[in-house]
Amino acid sequence: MDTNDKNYNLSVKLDKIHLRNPTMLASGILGISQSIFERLYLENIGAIVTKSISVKPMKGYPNPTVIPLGGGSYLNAVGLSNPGVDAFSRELSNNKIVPIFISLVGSSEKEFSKMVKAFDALNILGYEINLSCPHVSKMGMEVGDDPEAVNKIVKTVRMNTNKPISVKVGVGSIDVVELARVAVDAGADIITAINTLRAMSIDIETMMPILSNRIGGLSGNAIKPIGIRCVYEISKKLEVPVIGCGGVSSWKDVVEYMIAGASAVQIGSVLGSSGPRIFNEITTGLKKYVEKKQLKNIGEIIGISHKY
Amino acid sequence: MDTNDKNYNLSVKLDKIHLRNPTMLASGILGISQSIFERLYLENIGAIVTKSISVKPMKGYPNPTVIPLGGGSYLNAVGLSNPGVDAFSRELSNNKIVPIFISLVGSSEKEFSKMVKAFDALNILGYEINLSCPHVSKMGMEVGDDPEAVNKIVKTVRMNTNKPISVKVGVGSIDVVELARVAVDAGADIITAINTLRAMSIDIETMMPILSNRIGGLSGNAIKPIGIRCVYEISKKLEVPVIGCGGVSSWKDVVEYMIAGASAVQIGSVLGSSGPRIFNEITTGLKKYVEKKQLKNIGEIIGISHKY
Amino acid sequence: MEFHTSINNRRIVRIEETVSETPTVKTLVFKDDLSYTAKPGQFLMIWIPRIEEIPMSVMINSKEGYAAVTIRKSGIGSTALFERKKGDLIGLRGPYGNEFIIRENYKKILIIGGGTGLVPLLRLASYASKKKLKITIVLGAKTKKEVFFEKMAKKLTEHVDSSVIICTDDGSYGLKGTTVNVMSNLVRNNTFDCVYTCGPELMMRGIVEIANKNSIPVQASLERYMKCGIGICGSCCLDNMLVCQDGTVFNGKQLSKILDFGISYRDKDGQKIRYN
Amino acid sequence: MEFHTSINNRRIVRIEETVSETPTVKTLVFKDDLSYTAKPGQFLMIWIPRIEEIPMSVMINSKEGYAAVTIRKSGIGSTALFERKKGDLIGLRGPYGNEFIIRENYKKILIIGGGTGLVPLLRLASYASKKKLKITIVLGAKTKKEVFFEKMAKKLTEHVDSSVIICTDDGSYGLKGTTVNVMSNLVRNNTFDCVYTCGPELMMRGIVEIANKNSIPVQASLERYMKCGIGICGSCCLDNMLVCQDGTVFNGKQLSKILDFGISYRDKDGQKIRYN
Ligand SMILES: Cc1cc2nc3c(=O)[nH]c(=O)nc-3n(C[C@H](O)[C@H](O)[C@H](O)COP(=O)(O)OP(=O)(O)OC[C@H]3O[C@@H](n4cnc5c(N)ncnc54)[C@H](O)[C@@H]3O)c2cc1C
Ligand SMILES: Cc1cc2nc3c(=O)[nH]c(=O)nc-3n(C[C@H](O)[C@H](O)[C@H](O)COP(=O)(O)OP(=O)(O)OC[C@H]3O[C@@H](n4cnc5c(N)ncnc54)[C@H](O)[C@@H]3O)c2cc1C
Ligand SMILES: Cc1cc2nc3c(=O)[nH]c(=O)nc-3n(C[C@H](O)[C@H](O)[C@H](O)COP(=O)(O)O)c2cc1C
Ligand SMILES: Cc1cc2nc3c(=O)[nH]c(=O)nc-3n(C[C@H](O)[C@H](O)[C@H](O)COP(=O)(O)O)c2cc1C
Ligand code: FES
Ligand code: FES
Repeated sequence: MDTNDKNYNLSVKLDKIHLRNPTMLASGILGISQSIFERLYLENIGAIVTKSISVKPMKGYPNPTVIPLGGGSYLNAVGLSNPGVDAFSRELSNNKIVPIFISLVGSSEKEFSKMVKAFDALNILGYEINLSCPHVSKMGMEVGDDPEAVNKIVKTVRMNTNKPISVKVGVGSIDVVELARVAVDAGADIITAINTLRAMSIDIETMMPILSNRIGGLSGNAIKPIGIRCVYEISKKLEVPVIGCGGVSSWKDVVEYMIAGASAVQIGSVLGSSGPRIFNEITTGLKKYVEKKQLKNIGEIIGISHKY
Repeated sequence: MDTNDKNYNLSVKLDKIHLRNPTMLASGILGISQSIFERLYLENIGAIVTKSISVKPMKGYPNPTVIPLGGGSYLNAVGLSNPGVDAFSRELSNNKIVPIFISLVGSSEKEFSKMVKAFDALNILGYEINLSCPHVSKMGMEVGDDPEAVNKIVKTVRMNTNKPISVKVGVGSIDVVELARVAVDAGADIITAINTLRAMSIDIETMMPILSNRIGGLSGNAIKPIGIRCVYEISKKLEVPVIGCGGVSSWKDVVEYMIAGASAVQIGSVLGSSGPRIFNEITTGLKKYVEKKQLKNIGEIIGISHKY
Repeated sequence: MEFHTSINNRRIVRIEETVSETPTVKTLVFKDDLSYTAKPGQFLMIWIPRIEEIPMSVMINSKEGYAAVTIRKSGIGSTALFERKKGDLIGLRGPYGNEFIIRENYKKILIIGGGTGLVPLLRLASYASKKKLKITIVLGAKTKKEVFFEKMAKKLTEHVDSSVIICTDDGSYGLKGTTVNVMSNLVRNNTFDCVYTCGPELMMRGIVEIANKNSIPVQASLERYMKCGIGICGSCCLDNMLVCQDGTVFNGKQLSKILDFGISYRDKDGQKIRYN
Repeated sequence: MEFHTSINNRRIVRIEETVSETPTVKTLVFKDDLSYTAKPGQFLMIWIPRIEEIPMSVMINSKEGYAAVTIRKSGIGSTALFERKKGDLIGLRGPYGNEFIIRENYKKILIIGGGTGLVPLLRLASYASKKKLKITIVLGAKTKKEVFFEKMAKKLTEHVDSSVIICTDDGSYGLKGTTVNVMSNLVRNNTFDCVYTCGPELMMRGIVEIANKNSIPVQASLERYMKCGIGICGSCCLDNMLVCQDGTVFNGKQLSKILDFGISYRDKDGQKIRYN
């Protein structure tokens, strides 16, 4: 893929693929429509991660499912609503140019192998396995907290595709570096860190939990320092490209994640205040930073903080 | 202890003791000076938790140790600096009226028993065992992540005192409810949740981690929804009074924690923007809430969200 | 980086008045400054505690600082809201979304709506009447007992050279025929600077087609399934547009490019469903 | 709930100029709007990346938008800062703390300082001279080669009916004796509306005692070990005061109640140590 501006190279390498720039759409954000993906591509996004897809369609939880908490932080318990593997294969069937990772969620090896078989012929970059959704039982984090299950699922996906696999880890009740290590040992090519953190908000007038599921996942500004820490620790301890995620709202945050050790950076909640143009704004900011720091390529800053 | 205003009763029960109101100073905040404790008492605080004290004095890490991150969130890696058990016993030796919990930190049963023996004759309410400091090795969270060590330490403290013991838990790599359960089974009377979360901040100009210890603990507004969730889960699943902590900046946050299940609420980082008068402001706000909701006692709202 | 902290703040309001419009449509009045100043076309996310959160257009209310929502009882959420009584608490955030635009040069406008689609249109009519525009309001329903807001529409336009036309599919009240039929006739004998519409999507599709064919500027406020209301979740997507953030109001030019307009929508799980 | 976001923002600035004041004292000049407008008595937390973060009073600089810090080389942090060169980057947050107050009715003030304690006092002198006050500055040092800021002090006060008095303990320059001795003599023959001081705490204690005895209002800027600089960590506590938040400037009445003033301070671990 070409860069928009030949003077400042923002392209980054992720396993065996290249992205024109390190910005990616985080899973679950605007993530079910090919038309939206094409619009984001015009906004200069580096790559897309789709909503996490399951074998069967899922309606998810009743609303409220997404709550703005103020200060650029959000709480959600969408319940992994998604159109399922069949409808989503049709959705992506005409994809020509958009670099897409499909996020997969499920509770058994069988489910994952079924999905990868259905998706693998599509024009997609690869997969992200969601082992860290903190608010749906028997899926996501409940799988991610069980190293044996992680091992089996990643191996299953590995057996069914040659495309790059990223495993998305979060802050659950197993150490994030350990979980990443299990995933890498099982065949993951990339680690995405982090997902939302289990959290809750209660209204003091009615004295009731706000989310229909009561407990959900915290995203946005609040979690950035935790995401930075996880990326730093994983990239320092393991030999694996890491995609940073959590609380990015400007090009500065992308740079901070890359300095911490991220090869690319996913962006989610901030779309609630900025809209899709944020990708254009961020890549413009990154170009200026690369120029100011006189870098040949933004990749030079990946993990540079490990030196200090 | 009497309430300031007889019409609206803010007093709460914590194990076998009563506090005049549910506000408490969180450990590590202004926590080493008896004169400051007396000032806070005049500001109408319910109780004090001291800085975590170790057997020997600790200088802590070089600065930067405390970083304001903006938006009312903070990152710290103080390194548990404290004057040690001997100097601190002298500090509190003349305490007459201030309701004080001493926070204890250490790495062996021996250390804890030594400290409790030294402190137990002082005029204090009880102890808080810090098993959740996320940035000092062989202390705090590294102990808290090991259920066997937690069990032994809590039992040791229990054997050496009849005063109430709270165990402070955090979001580490063992589930917070499980950790609380181990502590309660070993003899803890109260659970305090939560401590800071492991986090990091990197400067993008110099590309260097800011904290001297690189990794520290996130506190303040960012973590409130996580603290609420932990208090909700612990108080719903265990029969133990819980002290909420994390991101309280107004009376509304105190109410939210109590509705989630907290019997009292600790307050820390907000002092960086409001100063000690925050306790007076918060208790005034609580009184108005109690009046508006026509409660006889604020204790009526503890855990009321569990119904929904 | 800009945070819409105030509109995103959840406010808990007390229902101060309820008005029964038809057996299945009710208006709930509450006090909320941000809703009072909502622009026509904007919506609120209304929280019915422990039951649902649903998008609702902001209804006008005559008292300063007050606003309202007008609900048609249908599924779980709307029925629960419909059943709320005076004194009950509901939560709200917003108003969200863009707005109907009245250009400086507009002198005479046509407003066409049906059912609760009238809600944003009445707010628009109130703005337009303050600007002294000539307003024709077409108010459609299936049958007589489903006609509501007639009095309000007339009151809003009484002091300008305006008119309110009622039509019912079965002719039981006002003209017989659909709003689309009425519009076809109206545009033959009148020049409107703009047509504004909100209501069932198939109706709006008909109206937009006529407007585009007659080169009359047109704006339509659309509905899609919404979770976040603020451009995060993607559930409201319509082609490459987000109805909550890019809309709810789209103009004729945009709509002529949106292939799914009047054709299909996405269900709660994101699957596309064709309108029948 | 109020967030001091801007002063808490860490700014990374380039050192644009260095001035060697004595072999162990250096001034580093940088551009920073918030520091430029700092009030006298306020301080910055200066980050020397990967080495330390230390509190430093804000030194004045003549260029608009610029400020400076003046460091005495002592331990690890201050030595590292002392060794920074033109072009190097340092971080800063603040300015924090309260300020020296000049009351409306003050006409003649006495400023007494030694060493880097002069830093906040020169900012004060600059403010006072703009207000056309009569200023007497007493500038003390152990010996001649430790005298600095003399020229700056004279320049700041040249256009008002003011004077700068130098004293050294060994008499190698200016009057022989301590600033406390000089003050004793001065207050016998002059009436000052207020005395302002900053420097070694034992010196300040002497000055405050004389002022209190002579019923002259007095304000002193104190130093304590600081980690956060914003009232969280408690390391700067002095009796029931937080030097970073309640200070650094305390008045004579406050100081007469602070038992530890001039008596003891707390070390990095929080233990109390007596001044020798
Ligand atoms: C911008 C906007 C403004 C609206 N204004 C009004 C109004 O002023 N008055 C009014 O009566 N209705 C309005 N609606 C429609 C209203 O939101 C839905 O009728 C209502 O949400 C139905 O909820 P339910 O729980 O009763 O339906 P359910 O039983 O849950 O579902 C029935 C159908 O209702 C629709 N629906 C359900 N939930 C939502 C949702 N969160 N968002 C959008 N559609 C949903 C879907 O088509 C669904 O298939 C508006 C919708 C939008 C998007
Ligand atoms: C409000 C305030 C304003 C100050 N202004 C100036 C100034 O303008 N110029 C100047 O040269 N010095 C100033 N100081 C003193 C300066 O901060 C210390 O001399 C410096 O921090 C020493 O750091 P170090 O690493 O060299 O010392 P270390 O080797 O770490 O310790 C030596 C001694 O320095 C002091 N010290 C160390 N760190 C700190 C700290 N974080 N806070 C306070 N004291 C500390 C302690 O007394 C310590 O025992 C000020 C101090 C305060 C509190
Ligand atoms: C509404 C919403 C839905 C999400 N759905 C998913 C999902 O389906 N799969 C997943 O892996 N992560 C999901 N996430 C988590 C995000 O991908 C991301 O990890 C998280 O929001 C942190 O990034 P942010 O702070 O930029 O939003 C979702 C987040 C939000 C806010
Ligand atoms: C500077 C600082 C020092 C702290 N030191 C301790 C400590 O010694 N022991 C402890 O248990 N918690 C310590 N904490 C954690 C707080 O007690 C509290 O759990 C945390 O800050 C969350 O509360 P808050 O958001 O109100 O600050 C410290 C927090 C800060 C900010
Ligand atoms: S409702 Fe979530 S993006 Fe529109
Ligand atoms: S330096 Fe932390 S409270 Fe003053």
